[in-house]
Amino acid sequence: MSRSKGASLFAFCLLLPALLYITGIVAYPLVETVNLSFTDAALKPVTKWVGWANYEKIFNVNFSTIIVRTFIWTFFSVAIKMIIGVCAAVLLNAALPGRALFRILLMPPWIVPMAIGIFMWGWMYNGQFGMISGLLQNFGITDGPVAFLGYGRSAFWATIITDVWIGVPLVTIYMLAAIQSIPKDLYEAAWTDGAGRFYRFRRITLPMIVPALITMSMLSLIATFNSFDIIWILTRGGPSGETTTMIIDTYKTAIGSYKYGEGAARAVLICLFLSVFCFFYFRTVSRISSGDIR
Amino acid sequence: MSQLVLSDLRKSFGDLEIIKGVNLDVSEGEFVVFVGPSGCGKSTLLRMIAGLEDVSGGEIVIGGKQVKDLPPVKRGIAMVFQSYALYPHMSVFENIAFPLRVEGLSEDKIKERVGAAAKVLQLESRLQQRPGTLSGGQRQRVAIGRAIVRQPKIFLFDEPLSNLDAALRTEMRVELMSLHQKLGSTMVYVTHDQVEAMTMADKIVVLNAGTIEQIGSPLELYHKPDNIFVAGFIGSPKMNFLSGTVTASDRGNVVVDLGKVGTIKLPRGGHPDLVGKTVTVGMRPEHLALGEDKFSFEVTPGIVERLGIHTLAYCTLADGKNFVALFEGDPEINQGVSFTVGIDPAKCQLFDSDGIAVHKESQSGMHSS
Amino acid sequence: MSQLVLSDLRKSFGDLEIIKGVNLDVSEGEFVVFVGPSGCGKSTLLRMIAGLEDVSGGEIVIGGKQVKDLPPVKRGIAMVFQSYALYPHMSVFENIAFPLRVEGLSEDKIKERVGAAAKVLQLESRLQQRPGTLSGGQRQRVAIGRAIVRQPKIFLFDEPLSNLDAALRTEMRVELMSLHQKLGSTMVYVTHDQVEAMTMADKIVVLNAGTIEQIGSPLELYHKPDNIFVAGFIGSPKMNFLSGTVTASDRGNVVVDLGKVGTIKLPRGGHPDLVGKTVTVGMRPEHLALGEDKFSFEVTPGIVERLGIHTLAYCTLADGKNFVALFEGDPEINQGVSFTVGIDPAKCQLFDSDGIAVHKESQSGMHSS
Amino acid sequence: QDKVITALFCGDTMQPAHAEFIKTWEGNNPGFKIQTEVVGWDQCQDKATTLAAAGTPYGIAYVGSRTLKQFAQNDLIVPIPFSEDEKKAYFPFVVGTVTTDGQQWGIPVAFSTKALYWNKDLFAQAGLDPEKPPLTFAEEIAYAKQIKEKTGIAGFGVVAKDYDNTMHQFLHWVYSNNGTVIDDAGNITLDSKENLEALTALRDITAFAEEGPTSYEQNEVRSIFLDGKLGMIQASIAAANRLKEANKFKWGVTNLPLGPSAKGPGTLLITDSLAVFKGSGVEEKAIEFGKFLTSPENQPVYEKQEGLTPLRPGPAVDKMVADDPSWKPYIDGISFGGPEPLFTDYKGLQNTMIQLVQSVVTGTAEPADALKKAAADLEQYK
Amino acid sequence: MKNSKPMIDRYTWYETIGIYAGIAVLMFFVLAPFIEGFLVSLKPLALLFSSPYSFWPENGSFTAYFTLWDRVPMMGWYIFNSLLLAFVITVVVMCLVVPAAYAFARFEFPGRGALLGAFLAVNMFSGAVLLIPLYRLMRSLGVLNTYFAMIVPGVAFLIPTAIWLLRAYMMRIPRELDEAAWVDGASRLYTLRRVILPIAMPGIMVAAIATFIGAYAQQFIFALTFNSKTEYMPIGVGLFAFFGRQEVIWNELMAACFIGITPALLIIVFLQRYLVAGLTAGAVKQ
Ligand SMILES: Nc1ncnc2c1ncn2[C@@H]1O[C@H](COP(=O)(O)OP(=O)(O)OP(=O)(O)O)[C@@H](O)[C@H]1O
Ligand SMILES: Nc1ncnc2c1ncn2[C@@H]1O[C@H](COP(=O)(O)OP(=O)(O)OP(=O)(O)O)[C@@H](O)[C@H]1O
Ligand SMILES: [Mg+2]
Ligand SMILES: [Mg+2]
Repeated sequence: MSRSKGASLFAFCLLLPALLYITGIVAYPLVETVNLSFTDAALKPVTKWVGWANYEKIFNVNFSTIIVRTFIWTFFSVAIKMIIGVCAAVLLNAALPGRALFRILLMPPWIVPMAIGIFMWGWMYNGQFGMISGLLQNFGITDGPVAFLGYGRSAFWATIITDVWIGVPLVTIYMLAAIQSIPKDLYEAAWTDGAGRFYRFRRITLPMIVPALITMSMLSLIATFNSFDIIWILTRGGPSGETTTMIIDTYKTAIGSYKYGEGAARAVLICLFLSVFCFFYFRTVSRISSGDIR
Repeated sequence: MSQLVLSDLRKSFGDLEIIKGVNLDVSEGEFVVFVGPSGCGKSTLLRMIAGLEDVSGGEIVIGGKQVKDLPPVKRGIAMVFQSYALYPHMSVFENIAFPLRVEGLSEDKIKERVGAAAKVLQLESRLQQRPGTLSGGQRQRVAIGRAIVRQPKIFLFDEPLSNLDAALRTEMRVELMSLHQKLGSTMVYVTHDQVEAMTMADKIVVLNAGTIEQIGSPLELYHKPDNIFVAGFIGSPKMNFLSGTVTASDRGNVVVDLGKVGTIKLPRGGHPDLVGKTVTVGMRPEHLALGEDKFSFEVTPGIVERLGIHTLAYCTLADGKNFVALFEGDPEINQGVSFTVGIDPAKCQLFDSDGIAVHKESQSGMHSS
Repeated sequence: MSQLVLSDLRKSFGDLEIIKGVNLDVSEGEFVVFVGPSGCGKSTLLRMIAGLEDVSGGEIVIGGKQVKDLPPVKRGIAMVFQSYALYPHMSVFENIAFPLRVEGLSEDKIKERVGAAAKVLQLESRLQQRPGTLSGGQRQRVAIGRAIVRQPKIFLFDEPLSNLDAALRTEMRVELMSLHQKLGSTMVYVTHDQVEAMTMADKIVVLNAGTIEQIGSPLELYHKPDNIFVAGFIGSPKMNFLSGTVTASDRGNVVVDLGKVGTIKLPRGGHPDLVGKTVTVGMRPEHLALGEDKFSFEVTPGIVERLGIHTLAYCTLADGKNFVALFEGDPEINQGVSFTVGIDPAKCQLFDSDGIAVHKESQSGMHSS
Repeated sequence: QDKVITALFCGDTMQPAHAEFIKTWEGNNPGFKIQTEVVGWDQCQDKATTLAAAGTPYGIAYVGSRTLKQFAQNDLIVPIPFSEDEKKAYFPFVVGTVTTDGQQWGIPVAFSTKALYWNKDLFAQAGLDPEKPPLTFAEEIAYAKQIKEKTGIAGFGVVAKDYDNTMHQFLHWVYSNNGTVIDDAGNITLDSKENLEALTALRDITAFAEEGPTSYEQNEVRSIFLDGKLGMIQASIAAANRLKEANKFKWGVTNLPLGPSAKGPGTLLITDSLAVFKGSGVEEKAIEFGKFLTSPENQPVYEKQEGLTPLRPGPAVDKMVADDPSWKPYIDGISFGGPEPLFTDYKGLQNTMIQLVQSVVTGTAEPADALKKAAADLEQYK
Repeated sequence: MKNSKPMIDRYTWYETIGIYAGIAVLMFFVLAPFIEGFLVSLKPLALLFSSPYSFWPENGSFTAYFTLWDRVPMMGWYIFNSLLLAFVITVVVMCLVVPAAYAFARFEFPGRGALLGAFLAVNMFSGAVLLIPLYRLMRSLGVLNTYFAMIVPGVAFLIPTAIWLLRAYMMRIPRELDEAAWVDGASRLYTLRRVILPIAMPGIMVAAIATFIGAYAQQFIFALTFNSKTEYMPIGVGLFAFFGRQEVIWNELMAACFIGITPALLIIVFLQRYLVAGLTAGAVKQ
């Protein structure tokens, strides 16, 4: 379609409602937050401009550990979500009886109020009564209870798994929709050429859903980076801070200790990190053309 | 040896029967062309042979083996899709290389084979483009490329040259034929191009509404069509059909009264039963010549199309019916000015009231379906 | 009056210039056919006229109005896409009715118009199906239907009949021509079918690699091609080209030494400058006849294709070059058995070393691009 | 037009007792209306704070007393004047939980104390006298050890998750060894001999505690106990109710065992209060209303409904203990209890204390070093 | 009985087993916590947890499913409110998002990338941090303690995800379809409505479901802070009523939770059939 002015104008008109809405509702709080990050805002009614002090303070503490931990946590969570999501989409796309039912059964983790789902995982991880520890003992894999949330390493992975659990349904149904829009004759052509199911998946399905995968992984990345409830409810960032991510740290500062200024500074930092990261991610990933996937 | 045998093959979509019992026997190395009106089931039949469409009834035997439940690759076939089915995310190179990669050939081998195919298909300068940026003809060539890099036992082509220009088309035709000779592979080819059908086929299969009307060599179909449908379908421009009544049948001749056009004596022996029946006489436009012949009649040209190589005259007969005549070169005929044309009755076709051909040696029962 | 004027139209995709300055003048009611090799830019040009592709340079004027920045509907055009572009979620009926619904016609009107189109296109029994369940030819017909229910000033057709069988194709051709006459609308038509181009066009535009090689009536292009490209492109089978050297030019004749094939005297006056130059002599396969003529030479047939209506012989010349000859009917020639063919030198074409035609009345500078 | 006092309560629904008192109060004070809002326990505190920070505070809100100092320092709440008589009517230290800088900042409304539960069946199984609970840290550790070794079941429930009650449970040890965290003058007294003894004892008993104590908070530990998989726990009165309900094994409840430096039974005193926010325009009346709700006549009704430790002594309390001896250690402990320390940044305090406990429990730090470090860290949160 | 599936869709026995095994593992992963939760809902409070681990509780009963209505009598209302809020939010979001996603997917205009990024940036700030300024905004809009207090911010924070999801989907629709409609004189809006919308339906459904669930299950903080009226509370907040002073009424909470997700699940069952395949079949030659 020609790139005329009319088209641009029309596009703007289409965008306008959403844009106005977002600006109307979110812009002010965003600006306010950035503003706050330069003040010593806390519970007290009067606030004072403190310049970069809040930011300097952040870097005084062991912030770099937290950043690195956050990125590792996010990376694994998103990666696992994507892998499981794509696999699940493929499984649930198979023309076998019962798939409609399974598609429905996939949804509950997503529908259940997040906090409740996390509590249920908390019980699962419970060393004394939890299903995991219980089954491990029943099958004789461990000879005593294992408290998964009691040790830094296992708590780290336990929180990731719970995050994956909550995120998988969305990824799956989105990938399912993407897979379903691939023209059937491509598979037929590949099949006639002798490509097996897995080869077809690798050379057709996967590259064809790459755009959807990029979008989903980025949305997921942002959500995961800011994933708060899971860690908060399961471990509160513990034990010994081993699951404290940036958002947990921010929450502890802003809401927990009512240091709104410092909290806002952390929030702004998160946004900055994410923006830069997403920018480069999108750039590099989109540049890897999907046809190169073998 | 029979390479491909279809027996009583049937296919329904829901309640709709699309393929209604097809029997066909293709020998090894044969070049078989399917022709038939749009929507008659050519692609469906091809897809059934390929294994892309499940079979509602009947058998498919390839190389002596029942293949109804085998996947395409086990049937040893390669296919060019009517819809091309190119992989939009892969370059032209990768599209063509796809079957080779499936086979697991080495990178060098792949480069070589794809390069060779691209050269034949004149796609060398396009190898790095994506299908989305190709012209219609280029896409079609990529689809052909993908089929020919593999060297299977049976090729299935679904209108592979329909988007190419005449020159390239001729070239590709020759290429495919030489490929056919070189590989000795069996080819099943769908086309609606008369020239392709006539020049390439060892055997033409004329399909109509899901059934086979006739199977035969090109010239057999041209000269001895089994029925009106085949007669009308093979040959372009289409055969003229004039209906008349048989007035006599003697001495190896059938006399047909064509009304105002005249009375023609066709060399057909032993058909006393036809006397009094309504029949149809077929005359190919290209069999007419200007001036008198054994049978002559007057026509009035309407539109005259001059194609250089020959001239088409869309005429009306004395009884007002339409009639098409084709003359060599660029003769002096003008719209509205009647003239006489002649034809050798030996070249005319005769069909009985059911549309079945009445052949010279009384082979009227020979049609196959 | 000029209905559509393209001046110096250009289009680039990235760095690649695809349309390299096209000038064209189409009168109202004219039937213009674009031909050219696959990938030469026909579809792109059509899409530019339609307003689907933005213009990199030059002008498009429709009905005296600069339309470069107008949307398609304001240009008064309808288009059939090479790729069909059917709406997959709508029935055939709704697909065809779409432009009418856009216009806001009444339900009755729509039913009537769609019904009429469906009848012409033989789609009546398919109206409730979705495009996904149609055959290739049926899809193409739906696409045509969508264009013809609207009655715009300009029709743009991109290879609209390429997936149809010969019979239906002829029928549709006639339909489109009568539509053309009835509506008096201008039609721009892309095809690679020689017959379509020759029979339908008032004016053929030969494109090659983004430039116009020649514009002219069908017979003009056939008889007086401006250059080797056009000569080779128009006409099927392709013209034979024999290269030789001019040895003399006198008394209205040019004498060309064709090496082992012989020496031919072509009626071309006043070209003393050609003497000593390398030239190409073109002979159309259909202009050859068995036996002696003013210029005769020996050929050895390789493959002989018998199409019924005529016979093609793929031969080799005395110097080993390939040569194609076409003969009426079914003559007695056999692979490997040499025979003599003759041609009237007046029917031969002559091209100078740049491939530009040397015409009889020395119009060698007449080509248009 | 009536003047409206907005009041935030925590829980699922309005307590019937409170609802009734409100009606009475509104009857007594024409022209004023109490507009109540009930928010679930988990979110109650945050909501009160958010609204105060956003500039539309509640008139009066139910908060944990530990937050009072922070609210006060940020000038969000008004001091509550208490007469000497009023103060005296409470159990000792109760008023202390709402006092900073010599002023009271909240009206105590709920009170809880802690005691030691032991599983008599397990004691018997381990060869201990089921009727003889441990009285000292040393006994507590020894019993735990014996239970663990004889039965394979953990002897004591250690709470060490990243939850506020990890600090509380540590404070049990501190207060039952006469320790303090901060003195009246505002000096950090964490790094003391008493506290070192308490922390060391906690470290020692961890060896016989359930697996992975850093993954359990107080209620989860209680669940293990209820399941019969722990010898002893330190818990609130609610555990007694649960034990009666479950009725799985024989159990007892007693005072928290004492440390070597203890002067008498000690426990942690936690109170919740009604805080009156500044800027609502009806502060006076709100104070009045708060005092009415918690008056010596009304409060016991509420406490009874909720099963809370009484705020004030009296004949009713004596009767309660007589009826249900489980109450005894809870009332006894009050006299030697200590409050949650009041800090400007109580979350900072909490985090430091959790860090302290976790580092010792997981064995990553020696008690003495950990205490030193924590004491230093605490300075910034005073 | 003949297998009428096209052969490409047929599976060998080991593929079938493999797929079902994969699905079984997946389903176990997805549903295991619910088993745990369901067990809790059956147990009396004092015996919530017991070891050794067993799938079926010793003295389970469904009493919690009845008693919860006494403890939280408004439960039905909460569910209704949740559905209402989620529905309204979804409708508003889709109205705003569909045109915007179309614009992003199809048109080149200055600042497109930046705008797209800006939408994303909204999601980069966590809601908790924005809470206080948002509260002030809601107050000045005068919508505190109404349904709008939950709808207005809910919509804003669900827009970005929906736009991105839908944009990626719409980019896959062949451009020729727009072009054909455009040539036929359809206005861009008409094209959007008659051509793009129906074809993008699976994508729209995904976006709508995502929005619906986001509003139904995950947006809890706005409802908590911006609304104080019990009669407007959604289920997410309502469930917190089971969190007592020292005790959480786990069995009733879980029971309430299972009751609460049922309506949303039913709605998804209904919407799920719009996620069907093959909508672009036969549209264009490849
Ligand atoms: N988006 C694009 N980017 C780059 N090259 C393109 C793009 N679109 C078309 N081309 C190239 O432009 C040339 C002209 O394409 P066009 O479709 O106009 O050819 P055509 O004459 O219609 O050919 P055909 O007869 O095969 O349909 C082709 O070589 C094609 O590869
Ligand atoms: N899935 C389907 N459901 C219903 N009818 C179908 C389906 N697929 C094909 N058909 C119908 O079957 C008939 C045969 O289709 P097929 O594609 O084989 O025709 P064709 O001979 O290849 O025609 P063309 O020359 O136009 O490509 C057509 O009339 C078509 O409408
Ligand atoms: Mg077909
Ligand atoms: Mg084209």
